[in-house]
Amino acid sequence: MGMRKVAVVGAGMTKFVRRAQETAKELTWEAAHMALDSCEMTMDDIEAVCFGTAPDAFDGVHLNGEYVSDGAGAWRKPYMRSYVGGGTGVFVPIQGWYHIASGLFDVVMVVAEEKMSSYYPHAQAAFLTIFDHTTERPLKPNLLWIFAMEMNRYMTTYGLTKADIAQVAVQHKRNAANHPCALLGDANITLDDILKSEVLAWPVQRFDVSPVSDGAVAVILAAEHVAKRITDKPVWIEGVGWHLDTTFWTNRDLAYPRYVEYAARMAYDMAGIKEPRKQINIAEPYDPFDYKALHHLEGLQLADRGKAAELYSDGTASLTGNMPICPSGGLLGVGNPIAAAGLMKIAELFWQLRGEAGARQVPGQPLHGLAQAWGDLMQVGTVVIMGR
Amino acid sequence: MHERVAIVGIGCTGFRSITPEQSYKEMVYEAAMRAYNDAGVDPRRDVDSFVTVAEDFHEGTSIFDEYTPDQIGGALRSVHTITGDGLHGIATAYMLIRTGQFDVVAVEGHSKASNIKTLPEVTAYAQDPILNRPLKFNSHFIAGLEMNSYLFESGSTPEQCAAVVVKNRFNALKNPAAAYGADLTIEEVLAGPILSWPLGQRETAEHADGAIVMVLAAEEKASSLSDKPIWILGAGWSNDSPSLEYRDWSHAIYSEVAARIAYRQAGINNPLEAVDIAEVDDIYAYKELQAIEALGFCREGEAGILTTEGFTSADSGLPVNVSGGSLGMGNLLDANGLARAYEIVLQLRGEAGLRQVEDVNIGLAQSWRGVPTTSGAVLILAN
Amino acid sequence: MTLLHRDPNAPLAWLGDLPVENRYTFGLAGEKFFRALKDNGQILGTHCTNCDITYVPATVFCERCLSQLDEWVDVGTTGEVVTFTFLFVNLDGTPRQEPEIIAFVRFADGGLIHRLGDVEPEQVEFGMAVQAVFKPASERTGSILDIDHFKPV
Amino acid sequence: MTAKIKEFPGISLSEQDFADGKILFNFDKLNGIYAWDTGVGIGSYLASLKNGVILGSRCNTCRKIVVPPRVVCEQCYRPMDEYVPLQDTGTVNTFSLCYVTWDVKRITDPQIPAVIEIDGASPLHGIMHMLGEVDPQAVKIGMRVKAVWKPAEERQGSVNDILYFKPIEED
Repeated sequence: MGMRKVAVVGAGMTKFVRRAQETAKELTWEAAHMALDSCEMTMDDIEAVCFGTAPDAFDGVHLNGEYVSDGAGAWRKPYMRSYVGGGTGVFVPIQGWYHIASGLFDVVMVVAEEKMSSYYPHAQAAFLTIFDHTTERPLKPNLLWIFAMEMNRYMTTYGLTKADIAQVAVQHKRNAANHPCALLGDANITLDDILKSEVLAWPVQRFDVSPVSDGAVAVILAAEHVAKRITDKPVWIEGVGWHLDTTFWTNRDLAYPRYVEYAARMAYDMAGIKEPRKQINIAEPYDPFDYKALHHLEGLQLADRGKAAELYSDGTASLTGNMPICPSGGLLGVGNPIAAAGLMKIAELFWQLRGEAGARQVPGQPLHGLAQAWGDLMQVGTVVIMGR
Repeated sequence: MHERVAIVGIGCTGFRSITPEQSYKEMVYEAAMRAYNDAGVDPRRDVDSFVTVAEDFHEGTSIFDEYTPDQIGGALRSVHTITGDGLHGIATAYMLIRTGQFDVVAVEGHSKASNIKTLPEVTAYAQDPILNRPLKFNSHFIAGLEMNSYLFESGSTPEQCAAVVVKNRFNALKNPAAAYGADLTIEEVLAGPILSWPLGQRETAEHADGAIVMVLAAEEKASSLSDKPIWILGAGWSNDSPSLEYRDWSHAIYSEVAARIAYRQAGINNPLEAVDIAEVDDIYAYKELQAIEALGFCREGEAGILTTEGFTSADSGLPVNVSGGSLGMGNLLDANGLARAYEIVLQLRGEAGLRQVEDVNIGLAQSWRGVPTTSGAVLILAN
Repeated sequence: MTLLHRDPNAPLAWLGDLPVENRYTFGLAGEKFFRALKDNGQILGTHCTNCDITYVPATVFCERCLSQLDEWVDVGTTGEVVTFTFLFVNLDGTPRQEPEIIAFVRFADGGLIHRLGDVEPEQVEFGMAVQAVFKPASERTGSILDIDHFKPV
Repeated sequence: MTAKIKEFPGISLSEQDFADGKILFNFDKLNGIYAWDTGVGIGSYLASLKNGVILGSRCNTCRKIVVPPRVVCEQCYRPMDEYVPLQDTGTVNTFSLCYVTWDVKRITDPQIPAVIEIDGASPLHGIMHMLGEVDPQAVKIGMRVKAVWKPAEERQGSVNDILYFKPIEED
């Protein structure tokens, strides 16, 4: 028997905001409710629920998956929460995919939520606790350290300049100006604005980084026979991949994300994609920092090592280019409520592939899109390929 | 798609109240080595995907999934973490294999409860931060409220709950891996300190450290890897209302829903007739009675009577928690369900030693995630 | 299992903490529910017409059908003890001599978890009617603690 | 669908809204204290640091020396063969000049975290630590550095027994 086909049939999301008034449950519900409405379904149609959120420290509740479950519609339903750090947002649709592909369920709600502002006084401090408690935390590290060190290694290895990398922030933030949920969209931002922003942890400057935010996103997945009944425009999940590298991040090469490559190869194999650079029409690589988008495009085999910046300088990555990158505006522009930000990329591909992305719609009726997220100690790659 | 999936390898280490000689990674490595050896697989070559179950605050680390791959042979492989009980982990592996994309999947869960110096306060951080936490109640109050409601509605008695403790801790004496075996009387159990009346301390499982790893495989692989593959007939899991304000206080509805799903997959209409042995959640003694009823083995109010009549004893009609359960083996936090399933696998293989039950063909494992959750899972296995 | 041995001088454990401090907004429903509690001594619920359920405390969504709820109702301040317990341990696990008397008090299809007061443990019964005892208005902050306890009617 | 949807939910607050009491909120703080068992590998690593030695371990199958030491090789899943005392010198693999502390306080003199490939370990195998006694602008990838230890009597068996790494002159 062949594999069961799984489609995305509905999507919803909240605005990404710096501090939401809604509780974590309410944000989750808002996204879930909108996703149901978008495909005219009710909770009676939903057979199981998958939920993604990154660390419990943000929402500030132990066993957070259990606490938020009612907002996600888990009442008297099979429900599980998965996490792979920052990779969670693109993992949770994979979790939904295997629920349906297993043959156990036909319709699954997939929700991702993060309320980073609940961590007080500043969300960034929560990241201290992702480091090894015995060998690293005593040094009082912060999250910027590892990004800055990885960026430095990447730049130095391939001889890239800050200006090469800052193009990413410019383009994503400009794209986000057309996203109604975006926190940091800016149609007029310039390279100079990025390069002159405050230095946080050299080489990382303020505008190289996505903002911490609150938000939730939901999508509804359905098996083929249900999807075709619900909509004439299902968007299929054609390939999924995920890989988690060793925890010992100081024992591997930081210049290249091999775990992203492995995850991508897994997804391409499943999707039957032989020539990703030709076949992927839209890419939503994970971009919590501008250099990360480049790093990931290389891991995804969409650019040669050290050459991803050229996709931006030669126009390939622009909204009207051959392979628009982060038409949503990405994390740099829309915002970065960790798990929700990843699932936002899936929602974006859903809207783009259906031709429903409004002012952000890329031309040329794209056939295949790719979303990717990354996380943990520079360790995990999660990839989903979607197509019409 | 792979329709049929089997457990082909199991390994564990523990279970003791403290394990100071090993880090959590080393403890997991030991369990994983045993499981891979049992299955005859090399994780670097033969295992296609890895599932772990963990919770941040139990580990003292945020996004703890970071720390899971190396000790299970999963570095640079497809690994992910479920914040659920071990049975959720098995259900996940079951789904992964059924997609047809994976032939062999490993599942890991562990407890280093002894390392958490402020466990009651960590547990309380799972309460609703606005409605409940300001009251500053120890989370055992939730079990106290639930037990009292269950006794009132079902007509069960504190003595019947104490009989669960007597049975399970006695069973644990025959389980070399169990930390809390004892030969007690109902009076001795009831004479202990009260935690949250009517719940007594001796009706509450002590914590233990330990790790469990299992290897699952698709049918074609399972038959070549193992002489005694243990087949998954059904896997169900469910939540109920998470809030203390809207939930049902006397019934484990999440277990009823989870059981319904699992029985449907397994084609079981009469559980008492079909199931030969059960391992159910007994973090608190009354939960075993509640579970036996939710699983449809008897009607509401009968589980206590069946227990005192010996019907759930090791050598009787429906042996329940022959391993000793959590009361006898210790509360293993997120690994509790794996411990329940572990015993069912041993029994179905005929490898349970002194406590081996005769003529077992179908076994059931059930778990609950503890207070304040309404999350339960059910797994049905057959040899 | 391992070829390496533990250095006999190795420290047994590494001691540390998980620094987590949070600020929780009360949200869309909590804002209204706790303002009413604080300002008017009212307990509010919301009604789901689809499921015919009245949630107390009020919520903006029905957990069963995920409908938006905007029909608010005042459910009074007298409820019924659904279940109760006497808690003999403190938050940190240490024993306490005098128990907390805790009950789930039903209002409509929901209710509140709270302390019972002005009552002896042996007087508490299932189904007993109890009434919210509010703190003086000047001491209320918008918190579940604005109700000091529930007492028998 | 975004083209059709006009209004997305999500209410944005400012810090002022909290200060002014425009909304209700509360605080809580976890009392989460842990005593993590160090076990074999990390226990021995810490004991070794107390003696002024950075300890690694060797996998004969992968012909690789890693740091910190662990009982199992994550590449081949064979038990590690033996401990290897490493040098307390190394090479800067990468670094940052960080003007923000872990709890988000601005500082004028940057902290200089680095990944330092430790001499004696396999290439690309290092640890995270701090650099010190160096002009921040002079730090380079590839720079040679040496550990500056706390005095022996002050060491506790901790990564902080090394104060930082400082540049060394070599021929």
